[in-house]
Amino acid sequence: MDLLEYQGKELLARQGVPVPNGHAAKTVDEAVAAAEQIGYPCVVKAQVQIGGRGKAGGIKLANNVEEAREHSEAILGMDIRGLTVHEVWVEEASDIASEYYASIVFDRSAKAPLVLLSTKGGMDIEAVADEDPDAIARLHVDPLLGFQDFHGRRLAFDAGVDEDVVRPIGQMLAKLYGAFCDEEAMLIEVNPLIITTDRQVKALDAKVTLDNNALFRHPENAALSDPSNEDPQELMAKERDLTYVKLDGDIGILGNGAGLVMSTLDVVAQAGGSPANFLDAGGGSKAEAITAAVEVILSDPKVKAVLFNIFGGITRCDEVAKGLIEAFAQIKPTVPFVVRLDGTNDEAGRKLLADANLPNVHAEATMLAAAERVVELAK
Amino acid sequence: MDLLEYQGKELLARQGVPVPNGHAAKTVDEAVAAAEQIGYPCVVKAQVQIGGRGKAGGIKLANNVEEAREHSEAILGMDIRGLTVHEVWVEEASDIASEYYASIVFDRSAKAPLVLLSTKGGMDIEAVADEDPDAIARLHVDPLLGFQDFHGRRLAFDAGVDEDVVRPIGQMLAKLYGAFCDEEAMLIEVNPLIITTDRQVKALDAKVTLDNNALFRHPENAALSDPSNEDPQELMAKERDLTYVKLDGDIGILGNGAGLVMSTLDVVAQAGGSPANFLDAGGGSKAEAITAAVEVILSDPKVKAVLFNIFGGITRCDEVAKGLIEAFAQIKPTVPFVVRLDGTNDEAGRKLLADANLPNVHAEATMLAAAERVVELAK
Amino acid sequence: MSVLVGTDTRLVVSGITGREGTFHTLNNRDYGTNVVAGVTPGKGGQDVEGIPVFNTLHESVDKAGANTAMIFVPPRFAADSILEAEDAGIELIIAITEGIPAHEELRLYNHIKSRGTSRLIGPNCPGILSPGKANVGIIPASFFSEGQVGVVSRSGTLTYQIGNELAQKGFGNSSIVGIGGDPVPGSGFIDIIELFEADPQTELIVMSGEIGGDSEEQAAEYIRDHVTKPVVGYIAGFTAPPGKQMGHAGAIVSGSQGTAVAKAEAMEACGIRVGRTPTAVAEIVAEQLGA
Amino acid sequence: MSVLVGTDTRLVVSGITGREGTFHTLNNRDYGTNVVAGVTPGKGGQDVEGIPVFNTLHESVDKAGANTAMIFVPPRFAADSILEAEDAGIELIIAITEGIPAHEELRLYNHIKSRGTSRLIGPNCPGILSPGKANVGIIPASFFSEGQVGVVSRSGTLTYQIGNELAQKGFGNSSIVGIGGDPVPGSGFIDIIELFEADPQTELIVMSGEIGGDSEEQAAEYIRDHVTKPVVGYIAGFTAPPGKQMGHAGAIVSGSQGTAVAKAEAMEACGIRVGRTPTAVAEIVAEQLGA
Repeated sequence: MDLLEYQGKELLARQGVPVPNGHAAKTVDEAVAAAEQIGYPCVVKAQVQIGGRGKAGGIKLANNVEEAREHSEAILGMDIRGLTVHEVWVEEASDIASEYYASIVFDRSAKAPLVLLSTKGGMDIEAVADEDPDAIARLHVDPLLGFQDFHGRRLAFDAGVDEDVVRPIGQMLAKLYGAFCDEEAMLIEVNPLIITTDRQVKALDAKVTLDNNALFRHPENAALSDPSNEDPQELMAKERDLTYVKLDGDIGILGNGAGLVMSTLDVVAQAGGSPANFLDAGGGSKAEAITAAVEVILSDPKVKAVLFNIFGGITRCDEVAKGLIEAFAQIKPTVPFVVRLDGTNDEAGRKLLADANLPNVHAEATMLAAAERVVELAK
Repeated sequence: MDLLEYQGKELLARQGVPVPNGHAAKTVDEAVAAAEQIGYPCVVKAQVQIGGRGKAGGIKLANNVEEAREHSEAILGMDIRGLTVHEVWVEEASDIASEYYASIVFDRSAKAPLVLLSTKGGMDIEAVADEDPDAIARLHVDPLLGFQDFHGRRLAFDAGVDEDVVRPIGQMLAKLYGAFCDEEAMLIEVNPLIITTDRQVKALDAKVTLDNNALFRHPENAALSDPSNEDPQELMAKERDLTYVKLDGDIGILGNGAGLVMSTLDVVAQAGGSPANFLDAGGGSKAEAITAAVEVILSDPKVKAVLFNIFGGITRCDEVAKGLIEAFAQIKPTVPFVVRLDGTNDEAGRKLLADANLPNVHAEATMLAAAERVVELAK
Repeated sequence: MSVLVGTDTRLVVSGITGREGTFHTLNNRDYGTNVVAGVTPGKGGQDVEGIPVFNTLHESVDKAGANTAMIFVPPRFAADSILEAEDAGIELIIAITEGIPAHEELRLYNHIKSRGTSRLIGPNCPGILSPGKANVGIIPASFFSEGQVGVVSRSGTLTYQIGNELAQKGFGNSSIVGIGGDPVPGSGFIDIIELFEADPQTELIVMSGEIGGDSEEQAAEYIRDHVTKPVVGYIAGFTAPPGKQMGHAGAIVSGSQGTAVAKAEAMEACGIRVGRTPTAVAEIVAEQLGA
Repeated sequence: MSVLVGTDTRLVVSGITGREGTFHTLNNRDYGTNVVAGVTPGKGGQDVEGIPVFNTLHESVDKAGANTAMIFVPPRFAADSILEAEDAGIELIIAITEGIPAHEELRLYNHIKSRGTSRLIGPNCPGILSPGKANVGIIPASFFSEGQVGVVSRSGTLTYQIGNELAQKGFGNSSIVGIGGDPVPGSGFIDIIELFEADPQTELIVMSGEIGGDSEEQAAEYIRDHVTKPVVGYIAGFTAPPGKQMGHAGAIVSGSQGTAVAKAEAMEACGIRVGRTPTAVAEIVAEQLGA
């Protein structure tokens, strides 16, 4: 789960990371009230989960109440690279002496958190990595040992931070690491990490990605979703506990298991078709989940045909068949379905489908044949 | 550092361990006020760092204000195995269904915390260990991994606790382990750990030993000393940052390094003498520390002669000589001193002493000769 | 021969009394797996259709001689159960549970590795099937027969698909190992390929990967340098758009690295033939084994 | 030959710019120890009488080739410095610092052991002297000469006393190793005795223990089973009253175990002769070596 900037900052502040004071606002009046409370100059920042907000005009400095209102009116509701701004974050302006970069990444390859620090902050870090890789200090932390003072010193000296902030930067990194572990994040990125003119170290931005599997332990984080920016189909799928990703094509796809669904997408694409979605009904799906999945797939008006590709293990094919029959009873789809059932209880499932004699449902014996058939039907 | 029962309970309570409500009191009036606030029945418990308080009459149940006053009067000021009771702890009486035993020990041999659990609580655990060793479940915890739920389950099942408290006992052990680590304890012992008639798990007693080396990180614990129960010489040494242990003999001993001092005690004893104390002036002692050490040693009126046994490494013999000369100037001792100086700057030290020509100070070249000489002089 | 599970397997199932735990335990036993114990705290002394239930995994080792554990408990208890199995000295731990938090997996991986006494497969994996010998997990065994192809895969159902395509060409399997698609699997491709290389029954290895991470690229280099047996690859996710999460937490495409195209190219650069569909994989296997 | 420190030693001193750090570093260098670097964060680029100072231990390895670290920083920073040395790949870490909290020592010991790449001596130890070759620590080297007796001891000054008694009988030392008297020393008697057993220069081993713990008893059994060279023992603390702490946190007598009498008897039961005074130790050594 990706957090908005202000949600990330609030999470970091809870962990003792210094951040500028600020308030979130959903309306112009709220934003102006926030600015009045914070004082001037203050900054009005669009809250959307995408980079390049500054260039798009989504971050503005307000020197008085008129400017606060003007900027809030301009930013709230604006479109930034396809996303509508529904919230702004109004924060005190900072006197910046230096802009650094710091992040902690869950490094799957090394099986350890990776801490990055650079004095080239405030810009695109991927560009820095390309042009001047030595400008980024990197260190893996043994997850059983945790972040030690020497990690902080080593990163600070390697990155070449100003001598007077070696220790404060180390303490900042220790707190970011603490937040990374305590909040079970997959990524914490602070760009820029600023040194103020009075030599304070603060997080001026925050990009935080949390582990969805750990949200049950963090109810305050679980409550932070940002439904306004999600696709309506994806939102509908999430409410039904389905793993659904919307794509651009016209063939709806349902399978069980992420690998098989990805493979199905590939085979459909190779057969000349264009998948409308990725939908993993998951392990051990019951009939109700299948019915809900059909509902989500068909809510996309572009879908011209649907492919069911099931290889049952923990999933039982008879449950899949029951779910499909129920979906037909409830939704009465008008597009053709191609169904391939193999694995646990496959014969029972096939018999249920055959007996139900659903309109415009075509059984196929193999994945390849099913993919070719659905591409044919979607034309 | 050993804590009194109530100090231990307050420490455990801070870590989330359930303990009965109570108040500490230093006077009868305070104790009665505490009892009135807690209600009846309540228990008045002598606070001394020694076992066998119950048998000695140091723990009494009070059913009303008269009994509270009577018991407080009896217990405050009483002598329990040589220690005077200066404080009582008044706590609510508990309805006890079962008495268990739990402890966490810093196991130097295994280099890991050792957790013990037994259903035979409320009695001398060493007797249980002798008579029925299987009645005590034992488990080492990997200090890098920490206490896991499975440790708690395994101890609870192995010890054979009542089935309905397997989970609460596991949670209690997890909290005791947390306290052990967070407070940097060397020992936490809860005997008895009680199950109340309404099936709550509580610590009815607490024996806590803290690591002196870690007290700098725990100012609230460092403030918990119990000077009333300490020997006046030991207190004086502590104020001067010296490691001093009072013994029963008449030969004062000062050395540098615990091992050498212990060895000196042994050699003096083998020569027929009886050491009055152990005093380790420590590594790198300066003259002032030596002067203070002489002061502490001579404050014990039993001392008839003093042995200085110094083998300088980090300690410099000239500093030791200077300290001794200064001590003679300040204190003008009347007992004989035997001085053996070897190691770093020994020649300079010996020369300083020779030049000072202190009265009744005898130089010896070896540890053995010095020991024999001091025994001779103390006769 | 086979790898990891076989006739020597003495299985204990953690979470045996749960609905899914019981169903798959009995499935595994019906297949011939030697299921010696189950564990559910508080249900010690009961049995599940004759399989004794203990309170702790340590008891299952002491009293029933378990040497392999299958973890079938809900995600918030699974890490503890895996640590318990490791502490009890169980050599092979197969964690089926899906949804264990990534930071717990990190701790599990590093702890088990630093101790060096147990091997963890999964979590979030379908288990291991050695056809004709033992099945530990949820792989539908009836689709597979004994044979010379070893399969290692990050995905569960995709493995069945590939196995099924191989079966249609007449090939059976030495073992089928699902390593799971989570961010930090207990064992990776290389760990399993090393076992297949040493296994006399295995003549060819099929390795099925997917987008995300770089374990396929690392395995490709390992194969080039250390494996003498033919290896055939498969990668799922050519159609996945960058940056979209496709169900497996591991399957996040980050920048240029980790795409299906990059992985397939890396494998081919190391001399591994990569089939673009499960059907194509089976065809390459048939070619290689000259069937 | 000698053990642990010698002519191959390339020493870095953590805390070189402190008063004691500078004093003993220069003492060690004067003795002939190859001191290649010092570390004090924030003083990188300076030097101490020609010894270059770096900001991190990693730099001292990369730029000066340090292979041995002496830790001379105050107790609240020492554990971090030891971990840094371990992380930097330094093989031998000698921690002089006294007063490190016991729980930190527990973590240090277990972390270093689980990684298996470094050896820690101390904390709270006088260091290691290999007469004629190198001195790392605070042992007053002028009292010792090269010879055939290896000494391992929990106590600092007591070690000098024993070495001095040996010198008076005409014996020199291969190496003198102070393992320190703290609750959790990084290396124990057994670790060092194993090295002396393998060291050709060492003909006899003197092991000096004290009350508390059971490391002398464990070492005695190890010696009985694995050591061919003669070993002479010493135990300090016969006069210590039970339950009193005698300066070393480790020297707490707990119950019947850990007393000087029990230790001496355990050693004698394993065939080790125990001297009751440092002088007696030297006499037994003279007897054993037939001098």
